[in-house]
Amino acid sequence: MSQPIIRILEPDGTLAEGAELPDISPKQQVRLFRTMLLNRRVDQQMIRLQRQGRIGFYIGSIGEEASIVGSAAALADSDWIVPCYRELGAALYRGFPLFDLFCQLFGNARDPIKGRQMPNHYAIPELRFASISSPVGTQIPQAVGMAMAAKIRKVKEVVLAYFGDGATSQGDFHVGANFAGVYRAPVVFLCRNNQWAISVPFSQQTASDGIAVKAEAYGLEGVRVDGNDVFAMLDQTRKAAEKAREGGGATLIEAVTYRLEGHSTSDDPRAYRKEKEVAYWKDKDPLLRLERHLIRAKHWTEQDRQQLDEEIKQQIQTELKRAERVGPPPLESIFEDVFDETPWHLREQWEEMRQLEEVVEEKV
Amino acid sequence: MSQPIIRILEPDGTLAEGAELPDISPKQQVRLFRTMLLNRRVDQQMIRLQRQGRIGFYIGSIGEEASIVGSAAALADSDWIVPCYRELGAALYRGFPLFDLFCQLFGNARDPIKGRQMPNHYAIPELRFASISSPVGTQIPQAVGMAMAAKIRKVKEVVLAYFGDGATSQGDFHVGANFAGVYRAPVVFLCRNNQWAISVPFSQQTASDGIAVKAEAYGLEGVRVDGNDVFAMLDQTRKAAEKAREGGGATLIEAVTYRLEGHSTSDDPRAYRKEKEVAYWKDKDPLLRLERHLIRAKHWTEQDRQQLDEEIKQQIQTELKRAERVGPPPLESIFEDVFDETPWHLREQWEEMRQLEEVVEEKV
Amino acid sequence: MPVFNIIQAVNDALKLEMRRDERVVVLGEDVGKFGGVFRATQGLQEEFGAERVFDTPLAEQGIIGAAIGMALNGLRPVPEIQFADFIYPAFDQIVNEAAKMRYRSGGRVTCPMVIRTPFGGGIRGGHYHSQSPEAYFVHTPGLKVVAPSNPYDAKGLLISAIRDDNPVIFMEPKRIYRAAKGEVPEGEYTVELGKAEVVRAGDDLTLITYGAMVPTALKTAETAAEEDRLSIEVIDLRTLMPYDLPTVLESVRKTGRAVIVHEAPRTCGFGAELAAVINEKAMLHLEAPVYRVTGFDTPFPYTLEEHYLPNPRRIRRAVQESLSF
Amino acid sequence: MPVFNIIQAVNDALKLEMRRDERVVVLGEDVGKFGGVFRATQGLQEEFGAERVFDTPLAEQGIIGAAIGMALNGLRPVPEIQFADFIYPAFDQIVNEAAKMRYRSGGRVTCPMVIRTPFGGGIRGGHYHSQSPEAYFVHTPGLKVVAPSNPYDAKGLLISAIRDDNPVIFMEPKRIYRAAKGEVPEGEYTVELGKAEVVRAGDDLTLITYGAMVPTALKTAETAAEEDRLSIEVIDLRTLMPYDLPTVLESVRKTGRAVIVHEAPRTCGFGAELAAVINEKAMLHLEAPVYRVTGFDTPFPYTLEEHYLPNPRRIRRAVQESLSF
Ligand SMILES: Cc1ncc(C[n+]2csc(CCOP(=O)(O)OP(=O)(O)O)c2C)c(N)n1
Ligand SMILES: Cc1ncc(C[n+]2csc(CCOP(=O)(O)OP(=O)(O)O)c2C)c(N)n1
Ligand SMILES: [Mg+2]
Ligand SMILES: [Mg+2]
Repeated sequence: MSQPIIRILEPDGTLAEGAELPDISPKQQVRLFRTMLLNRRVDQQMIRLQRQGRIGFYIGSIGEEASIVGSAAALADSDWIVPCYRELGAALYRGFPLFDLFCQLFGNARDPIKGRQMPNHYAIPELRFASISSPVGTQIPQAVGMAMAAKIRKVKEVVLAYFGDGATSQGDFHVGANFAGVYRAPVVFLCRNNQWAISVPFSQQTASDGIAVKAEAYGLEGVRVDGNDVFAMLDQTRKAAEKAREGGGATLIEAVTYRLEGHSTSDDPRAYRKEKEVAYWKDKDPLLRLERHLIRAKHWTEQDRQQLDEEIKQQIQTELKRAERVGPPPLESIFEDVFDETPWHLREQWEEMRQLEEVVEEKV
Repeated sequence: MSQPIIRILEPDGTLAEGAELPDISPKQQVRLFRTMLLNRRVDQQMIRLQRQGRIGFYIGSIGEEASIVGSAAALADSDWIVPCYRELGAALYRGFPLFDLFCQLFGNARDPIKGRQMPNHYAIPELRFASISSPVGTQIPQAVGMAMAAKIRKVKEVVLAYFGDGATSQGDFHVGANFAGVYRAPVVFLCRNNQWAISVPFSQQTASDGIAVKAEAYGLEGVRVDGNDVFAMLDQTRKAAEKAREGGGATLIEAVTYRLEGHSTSDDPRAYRKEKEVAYWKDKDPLLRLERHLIRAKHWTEQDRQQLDEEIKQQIQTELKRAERVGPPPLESIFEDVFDETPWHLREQWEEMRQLEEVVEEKV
Repeated sequence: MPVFNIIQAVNDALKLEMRRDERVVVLGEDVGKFGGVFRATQGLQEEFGAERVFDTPLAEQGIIGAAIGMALNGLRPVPEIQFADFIYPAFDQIVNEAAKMRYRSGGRVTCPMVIRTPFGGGIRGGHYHSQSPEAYFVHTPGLKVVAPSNPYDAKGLLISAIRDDNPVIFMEPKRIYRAAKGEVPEGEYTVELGKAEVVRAGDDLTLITYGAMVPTALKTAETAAEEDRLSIEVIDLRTLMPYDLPTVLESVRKTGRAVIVHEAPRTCGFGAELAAVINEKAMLHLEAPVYRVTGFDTPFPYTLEEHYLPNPRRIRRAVQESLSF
Repeated sequence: MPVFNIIQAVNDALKLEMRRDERVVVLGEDVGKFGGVFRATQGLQEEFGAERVFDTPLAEQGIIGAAIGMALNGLRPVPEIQFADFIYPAFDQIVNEAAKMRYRSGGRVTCPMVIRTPFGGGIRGGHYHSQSPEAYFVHTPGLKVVAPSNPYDAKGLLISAIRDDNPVIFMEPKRIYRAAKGEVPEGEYTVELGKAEVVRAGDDLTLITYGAMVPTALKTAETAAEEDRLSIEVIDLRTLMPYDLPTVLESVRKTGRAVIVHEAPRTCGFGAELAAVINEKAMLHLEAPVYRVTGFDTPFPYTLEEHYLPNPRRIRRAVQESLSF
């Protein structure tokens, strides 16, 4: 039967009864909020950009920021983040430069991944943030393997693997969780149960009573957390990460949250879900909840907020301008990085293209 | 935490305390024993044959007969059996002719599957016994699909899917069980937990406390049964099948049993497990247990047993002789059944071979 | 006659076959209430109910595994894989199970099903929304592989595929899902599997292609005719397994020159088989080597996809090479 | 020099590399205490411990998924897939993840790993213990594909593969695992990836093959020499991606005739690519079409496997056709 949902902050920002704040400084609390707001504003702005045809696609996390930023904040910098495609907040928390992000969204010459993948599929190894893939669930056994490697190499790294409720239906979730149990790998599974997999509601995704109950099938601990409560997410992820670090094995955290917008800019959720349901969750907005707490706790004021809004707006504008000016990657880049060295057949194919290049150039 | 193991007969053949026999006539009880003994004798004889080089390979079920025959006996003839590769007992219970079996083992011209697959990979659609595949676990989602089809077609068929403990690690187990939960498919999952997957012990296969506990991850019922107790297997499978038939959905039955011999004739288990462990399980031999009960209940005598041994010996000898006389399938059969009709490229390839045929023939 | 695009043609074929044969069921991610991310199954659940048209959990290996089981127990499932790029979790079920079911059972068990999946690039889909995996399936004995290039064929071929008793991979050219419009007869009709179509007659050279590259090849042939008075024959294969060798050979024997065009990477792509067979069977008619204009042997790029995909310019260059050989 | 068979050579290579580089780990079904169903990993767990040599749960997609993760976090995993026929559950992890990791990350993330797997027929393994899936991987950009035919190459190529910074599919010819014996130097040495070997020189025709078909091709060449005074050159490709085109072209330009031999089904097999490329690049040197002697386009049969597999008789016939063209 289903597990209770762990909560620290109520939607109105007051402490849940019997709950206490995790050990976190006011400064840290504000950092969480700043990251969540930045995440929200970037998402909103990029969705506009896509509508204007300035980027081809965008996938955001509006409504799920607390589950992402709160969990990422629980890690040490030496720990790994293995994202799905909706965890921009985790990257921003680690300091992912907006310029790099925007260049990736444009797929331009300054895109760190050379314009190879769709928007939102960046890779930030320098921040221990893994390469993002589209196929749902593939990162899960990979994250477990990374954790197994940490254990074999006797370094105390923890791996935090993000995925959605739909991903738990994949074979990759199953084998990943099973390997984690067998090898007691230092991994934390963070399932953002945002209730939908594009148009498929959670009730059609599985007959289990939530996600956390699936942990027992692998000899893992499972916990259910209010995913719109950044403190509860921080606290539970910390506990899971420390347990993993100390050799206690993996935990499956179910963050109960909601995807307030469409699946991506390609989606129109009105085709499959009710406004009432969306409105119900809008009231639980994780940013409102945290801000109410900060104001009540006197860590934050209306003024601070206005300042921050302005700051973020400027920052986005500036970086966007810079990024939008950059041209496309060079044609030759098509043939790089297939292997460490470019074999004869790819050199030959590049030659073929080079001969057409000048003609081609104008088409860019 | 692990579930209790359901048992009706104690190893000594007495009733387990508080337990009562399922509704089954003495005649039926004897039929179970006859099938199990036939299964045992065929296995023993075929293993000898393989050692003599008369067949290329064999995989048997010595020690697991009760889990297989008991569960198969719980079905109606209109129900489907979807085997892994170790369920000869289920086929024999349904009347699979030894001659067909032996022809399949020889892969000869009378082999119903035309010598296409390794020994033990028969298909008996006329007995609603599915085609056997080697890849572990693939039959599980297929069995669920068959059950979904029965539901869609509104026929009251139940599907019994067999697999081993190792198979539960596959993605196919996960997706099959999850689909079964979501669609309330009339399927019974029968996992023969025989403690080993070739050389890998169950403790290395998963960190869960047994197999039955995995059911909750899919919203299914899970039960743990003494797999060497044919009555407990019959009883629990009946309950699961009737529940499925009435729309109650799927059940995951864990049959706790043991593989007494090598994985197959290619395997030498002494390389990875202790004689002590094997001896411990030999004492729990499912045939001994049932026979002790039958004798105590006066349904069976020493004499009956001698007669049956003789009968089976004769039957095996006769059918084996007949089967061993049959020659190989015709060369042309290589090109049949790839599609319903043979396309140009296969007709062309057959032509190529036909021209060499006479030369080739002698090599057969 | 109504003018349909390929989505509408596919949708129409599904509707007609579901009306005609109650064994036909449709399953996949988002195919139910939502009608599919490309809307190809729109309206089906309303008409046929959630028992015959339903969403699945997010698991391709489950979709195909379950579909195989349905085929084994009296239905004719038409599972959708949302993008061909996501078919690989089901690869084992497709190549080891569906493809081999008939053979391994001595012809006693069959597996009639049609796996619909959109393939190919040109929609800014990057690595994972652009792939053309047809060669994997053509190389797998026991599968038929179909790839229409226009609404008329899409409807007729899909109806044939659903009525076919073998597992069929039905690859839909998503780049031209809506762009390719044409008159489509109302009601049932079939286009025979295994038959190519000469979509443009010519004498100087044969362009052989399929799917979304057919319009590209035709455009190339037209400009080549205008600009250089070249007479290029264009063959739309339509079915890749079994493919229509007689039509290919007849054309190549006539023109003496062939260029093969496909989006998939070159090495071991379907073009390799065509080139090998043409050389085996028509060598003495060839006045130049058979050239291939294909996607490069790299993963599918995002920003530069239009340079990755074969375009008229690249095809023209290959045509020139062939002619000036 | 010690005489090893291929199993021993593989085992020796794994031992040496594990001693030399502690990042090398071995995982797979039954590879630990048992030492692998073909004994290729025998003794490794004793020497290197269960942390570096371990059994996995029965899940190929887990084995490869986890191995990729290990490669991403500082190790050099050498996972074993017990039979190539069972690699498909891991197909998505291999083709969508391992193969694309470097490219999709702009070269910032690499995935060095070697997937060892026995392939090919001839051991009475039927459908599921006989397959030759190399073409699937050769068609997938980002993977190297290696297939040795003798103990010396097996050891040298495996050491090179383990030191290579790309994902490598290392296909071991199980039919000759024990039958192929030869002198193998003690200690480390490498055989460069991407280089073929002319294992028999000749002037009349070139036989191109790899893996377990190399001895078959050699036998054919020998009898053809004895019986018909034919001088046949035999090329062992050793690496299929990237393959050694210069060596192939040099030979074919010399002999003017080529026959390709492999066990995998013909259509879209690796032989198709070779035939296509030879025709593209050496057409004017060809005195006959490039012929292919391959497995048939059917699933792999059990009883009749010796008729399914290319044998000297079938190869001779193709040689005759080429010579009498
Ligand atoms: C293997 C695979 N199948 C299908 C898709 C198409 N697809 C992209 S996201 C998505 C839904 C994912 O839902 P969930 O796992 O709940 O994550 P969420 O998007 O809700 O965060 C689907 C079906 C895919 N990317 N990969
Ligand atoms: C996909 C796949 N991987 C590996 C194998 C090789 N193999 C055959 S049986 C087996 C062990 C199966 O163990 P289990 O599922 O417990 O069934 P049991 O044999 O014990 O009845 C393995 C690894 C296979 N047949 N298929
Ligand atoms: Mg979701
Ligand atoms: Mg077992």
